[in-house]
Amino acid sequence: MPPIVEIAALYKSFGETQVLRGGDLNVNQGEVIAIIGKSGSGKSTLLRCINGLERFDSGAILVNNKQIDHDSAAAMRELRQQVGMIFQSFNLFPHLTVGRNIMLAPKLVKKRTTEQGEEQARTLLSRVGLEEKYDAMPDRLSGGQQQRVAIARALAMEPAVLLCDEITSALDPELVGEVLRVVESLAKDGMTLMMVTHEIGFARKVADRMIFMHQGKVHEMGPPDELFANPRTPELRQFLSSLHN
Amino acid sequence: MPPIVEIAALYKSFGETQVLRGGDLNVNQGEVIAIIGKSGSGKSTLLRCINGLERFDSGAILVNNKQIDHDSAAAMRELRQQVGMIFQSFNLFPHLTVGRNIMLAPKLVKKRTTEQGEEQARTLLSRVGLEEKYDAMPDRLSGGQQQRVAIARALAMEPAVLLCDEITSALDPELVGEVLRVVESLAKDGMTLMMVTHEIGFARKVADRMIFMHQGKVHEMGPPDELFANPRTPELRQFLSSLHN
Amino acid sequence: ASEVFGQTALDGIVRSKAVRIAIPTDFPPYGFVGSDMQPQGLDIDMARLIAGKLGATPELIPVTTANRIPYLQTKKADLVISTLGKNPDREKVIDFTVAYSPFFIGVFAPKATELKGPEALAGKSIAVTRGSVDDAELTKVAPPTAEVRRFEDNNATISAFVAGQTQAVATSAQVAAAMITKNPQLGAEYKFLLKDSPNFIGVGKSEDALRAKLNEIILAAKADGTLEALSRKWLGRSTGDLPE
Amino acid sequence: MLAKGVAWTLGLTAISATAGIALGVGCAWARIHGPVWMKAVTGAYVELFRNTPFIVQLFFIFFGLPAMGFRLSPEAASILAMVVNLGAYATEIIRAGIEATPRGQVEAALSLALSRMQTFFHVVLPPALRKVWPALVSQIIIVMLGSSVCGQISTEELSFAANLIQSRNFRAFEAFIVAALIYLALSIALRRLLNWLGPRFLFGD
Amino acid sequence: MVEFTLWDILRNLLLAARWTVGLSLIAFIGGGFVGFALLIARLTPSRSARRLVSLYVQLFQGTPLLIQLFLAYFGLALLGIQTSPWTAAALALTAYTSAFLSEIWFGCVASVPRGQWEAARSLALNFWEQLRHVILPQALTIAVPPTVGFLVQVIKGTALASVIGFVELTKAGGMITNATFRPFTVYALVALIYFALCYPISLTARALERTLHAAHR
Ligand SMILES: Nc1ncnc2c1ncn2[C@@H]1O[C@H](COP(=O)(O)OP(=O)(O)OP(=O)(O)O)[C@@H](O)[C@H]1O
Ligand SMILES: Nc1ncnc2c1ncn2[C@@H]1O[C@H](COP(=O)(O)OP(=O)(O)OP(=O)(O)O)[C@@H](O)[C@H]1O
Ligand SMILES: [Mg+2]
Ligand SMILES: [Mg+2]
Repeated sequence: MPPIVEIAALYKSFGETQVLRGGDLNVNQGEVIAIIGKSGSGKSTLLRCINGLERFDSGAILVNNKQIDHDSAAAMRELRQQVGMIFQSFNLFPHLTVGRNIMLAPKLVKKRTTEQGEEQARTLLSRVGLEEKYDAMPDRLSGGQQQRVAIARALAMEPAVLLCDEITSALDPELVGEVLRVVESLAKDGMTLMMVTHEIGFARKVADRMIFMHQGKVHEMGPPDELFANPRTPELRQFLSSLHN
Repeated sequence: MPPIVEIAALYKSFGETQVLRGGDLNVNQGEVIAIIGKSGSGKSTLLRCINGLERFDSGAILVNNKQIDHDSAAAMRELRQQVGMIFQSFNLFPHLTVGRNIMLAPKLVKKRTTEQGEEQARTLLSRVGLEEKYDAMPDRLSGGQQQRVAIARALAMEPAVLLCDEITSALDPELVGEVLRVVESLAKDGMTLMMVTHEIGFARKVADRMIFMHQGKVHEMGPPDELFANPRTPELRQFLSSLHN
Repeated sequence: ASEVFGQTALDGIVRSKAVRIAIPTDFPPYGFVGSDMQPQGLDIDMARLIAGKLGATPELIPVTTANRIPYLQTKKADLVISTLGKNPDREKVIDFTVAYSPFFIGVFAPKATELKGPEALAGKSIAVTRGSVDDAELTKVAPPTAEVRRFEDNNATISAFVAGQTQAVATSAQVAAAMITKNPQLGAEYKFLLKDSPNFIGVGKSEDALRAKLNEIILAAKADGTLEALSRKWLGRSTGDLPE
Repeated sequence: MLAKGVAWTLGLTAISATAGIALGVGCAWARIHGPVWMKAVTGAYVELFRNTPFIVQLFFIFFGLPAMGFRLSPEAASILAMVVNLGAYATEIIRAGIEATPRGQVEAALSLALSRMQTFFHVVLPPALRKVWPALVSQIIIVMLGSSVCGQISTEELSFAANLIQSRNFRAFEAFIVAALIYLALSIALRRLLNWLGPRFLFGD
Repeated sequence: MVEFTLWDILRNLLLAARWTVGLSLIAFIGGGFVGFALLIARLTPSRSARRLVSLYVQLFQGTPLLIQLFLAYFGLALLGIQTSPWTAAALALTAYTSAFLSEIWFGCVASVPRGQWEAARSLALNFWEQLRHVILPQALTIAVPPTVGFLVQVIKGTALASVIGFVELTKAGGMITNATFRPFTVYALVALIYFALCYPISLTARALERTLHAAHR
């Protein structure tokens, strides 16, 4: 089976600042990838390029063997059905109930009927442990609950890959666990995941492969335990040691 | 020499809540007093009463043998020239440079000339280790630097007593030290200080006398080491034990 | 800006059986509103008369002194019956019929104010309506030190004088008469004549067919005494000698 | 003639901006710190002038007030109308700025022995003005454009000039287009100027 | 000559106030539609559309409504386009209102957090779906108070329609003044009627703003 995401020689700058400088990366179906790295190393930018929120200057990204093409709205729409994204700040739609947050995109994009949508939404909510919140408004939920709804909402589009950008960073420490448990269960179920995270312990436990980004490139990569036990570059060594403080 | 601050039977309530319930306290010239106590025990309110930011319901406060009189604007101004205050949130004036923050009050209240004011401002800034920031705007400074400017600003009025209300609580841990060092040097130079603080180690080192407030009263009082070694009331004992966690 | 009219105004009137006539509402007794806000006055009667003779329904458009000519120029009105005096400037941009009613422009001021002639206006303030013949005449004779105050419409001019904002006012004798009766406390009186400037009906430039038709109607009305009757009814005096 | 009109328009605007902001500052102070009666009076003033058209205010001042024995030249009436009109808006804008000032600023100033007045003028007002300056500039420009109405009572500002020209040579379109372009240029230039002036002379101490 | 009782004055002013209300409604509705179109044009990715809109807004916010009215009335006619006072007033007021409304609304849309756009985009919604289902519903709640508040400016703006011969409240005031010579009474009444129209709207806008603020806390 070919890789589901292929990234080659990706370059991207914001004005003067070079943010991505030629990263290469292949992600296989069902793989769980954790991305770590210093602040500003380009982790978020990489994820945002993969689902087309950010244009890149040169290089290529292929998802399911299809090149990203910013000039075709239809192709972008197709891409985003393949690639779901979950944000640090949840970004639930505040004017819609939890149920309607989940149903909106399937209804508009996949032309689901209301009944199909409702049934799916309830199933997904129970999967993230929030079946009773179907009719709640987002602002009535705790951060952890909101993030779980956001996960359910992304899953409703049945993406092939799910991108998670520090999805527990905005949560109070006591709420982090409930979100991570959901992510772990997704990983177990075979979902392809790419997650930027500071929860190193969690990443080590769940990830098949860990990627250390440094100055806009994949600097080191490998099974988590190997990376931790045996960092090859001084940059990773320094990064890991800073974590222990 | 009579005490510089005398407080007798001070009562104060906000609506229904009794905040001060009859505290007594005398402070001598050159004394350094640390005030500790649980949140809500009335520490801030006590300090705010002493420089007239808060009215009290009954009792008396004498500063330099003069009773506080809220009805005379002139008397209040006189009082505040005696009693300086430094706040948790710095409260620098954002539209004025550091130098002008310091010079403003002496110029307006003490009718200093601009030259006198400038000279004094530079002297005070070098005392708090910030001589090169004379022309900087406050928002360009770190929290620790801002707080040191606030101290210099209060000193410019040459107060007899300086009140400090948790002046390091809003600072990142690595910046606390630089502010405490300035306070310590003030104490060494013989400034009369009343400080509410959570930095127990510092208080123990610098204070001549420590005051434990509980439910709006001075509950226990004495040399810091004695108070720590030998708390007489169960309330203080409990408070001290909670600190060790 | 001169226009090329695709058709003559008269054709339009005949076809639509309606005629748009610009009339004053700020100029008693020529045109003013009653307590029902309906316009009345000499010019309004004249407008009705003309419309009747043209076999068309009159559509009365209230205009101000300053904007009556733009109305004609921009074809927002077929004709202007609005205390319009003739002068060379205006003749460059519109055409005139023969005169239909008399109009005297004078300067008025309180009795206490010495005002023998135009020279006496030096250093005094005087209200006038911008763009009127009054304005043109006053501007011609007023000494440079006179403070000429030009207002948007006759309402404003009269109000300003009545309110005491100016020491004198230049306006028509009839307007002044109405003003003086209404405001005896002013003690205003006629001071001197600026111009005997009878009123004409204005039509668009080169609307010769319409102008000829109107002239015919006016001359007939003059001959059968209708104009005289109108003048007596509204102005309380004879038309005198109207130029043709 | 247009040049004279521009001069008048700018003069009216300059005077009314200065006096209007001063009035706004005074009324904003009264609405926040004044005694109850002062709050009521300034409140009524602000509401009355913000809820009636400028042209009506102008006519009332010029035509109506003389009946009360209070007589003003057209220019004085124009200025008065513009000042009180801008003053009403400025009051609300400045008040919002003052209320956004953190309490800690006032307490810091008081504890440095500044009087209430000194605290207001040296500590509260400058940052408040800075915060609301863009809103004030927009309002000043609205008032400048509104001054076009003053021509109706014979103040010889820009649109009066345009009107006079068109009633002499009957070239309405050209006169108004030229006037519109001048107003546009004025409002762009004025915004630039005020954005430059404000930080330099108003908010520093 | 004609005698006006106080009641006559008031009655005629109130009758004329109908036109003020009518003009305001036209301006508000017309301005609302055009303003909305401008808003959409300004939100689309097309740069030239955005530039055009900002030019339009600057033009109509940078010139006096008075001059806009003159131009719509006399100016357009000289170009061969006939406009009645109604159309001219409706045209000028609509242009003026739409410029301000699109500006107000753009501010409201801009205050919807970027994350909302991005979340909608990453759910594969297209531009119009993002706008229709995610952004506009949120912007709408924010937009209600300032929009209602702006209605007051529109009502006051209609006073200027008097200069193109439109007999609304202000013009009627002028005409009655001339017939009665009682400017103080007449203009005081005119002002009062405007106040009676505008003040309740101001109050409503403020109340709406407070509830919105409370809801956001
Ligand atoms: N929209 C933008 N405009 C300009 N610069 C940007 C933008 N977004 C990101 N950057 C810059 O790009 C660099 C990389 O940003 P990115 O968000 O990808 O880093 P990151 O690895 O996700 O960091 P963090 O751990 O802080 O989230 C940073 O220097 C950042 O300042
Ligand atoms: N302005 C106020 N209005 C009403 N209640 C107040 C006000 N200021 C303080 N209080 C109440 O008075 C009590 C004592 O407050 P104070 O700030 O003096 O406590 P504190 O000892 O300084 O506590 P902390 O350590 O949290 O600063 C608290 O219950 C507080 O809620
Ligand atoms: Mg990031
Ligand atoms: Mg406290």
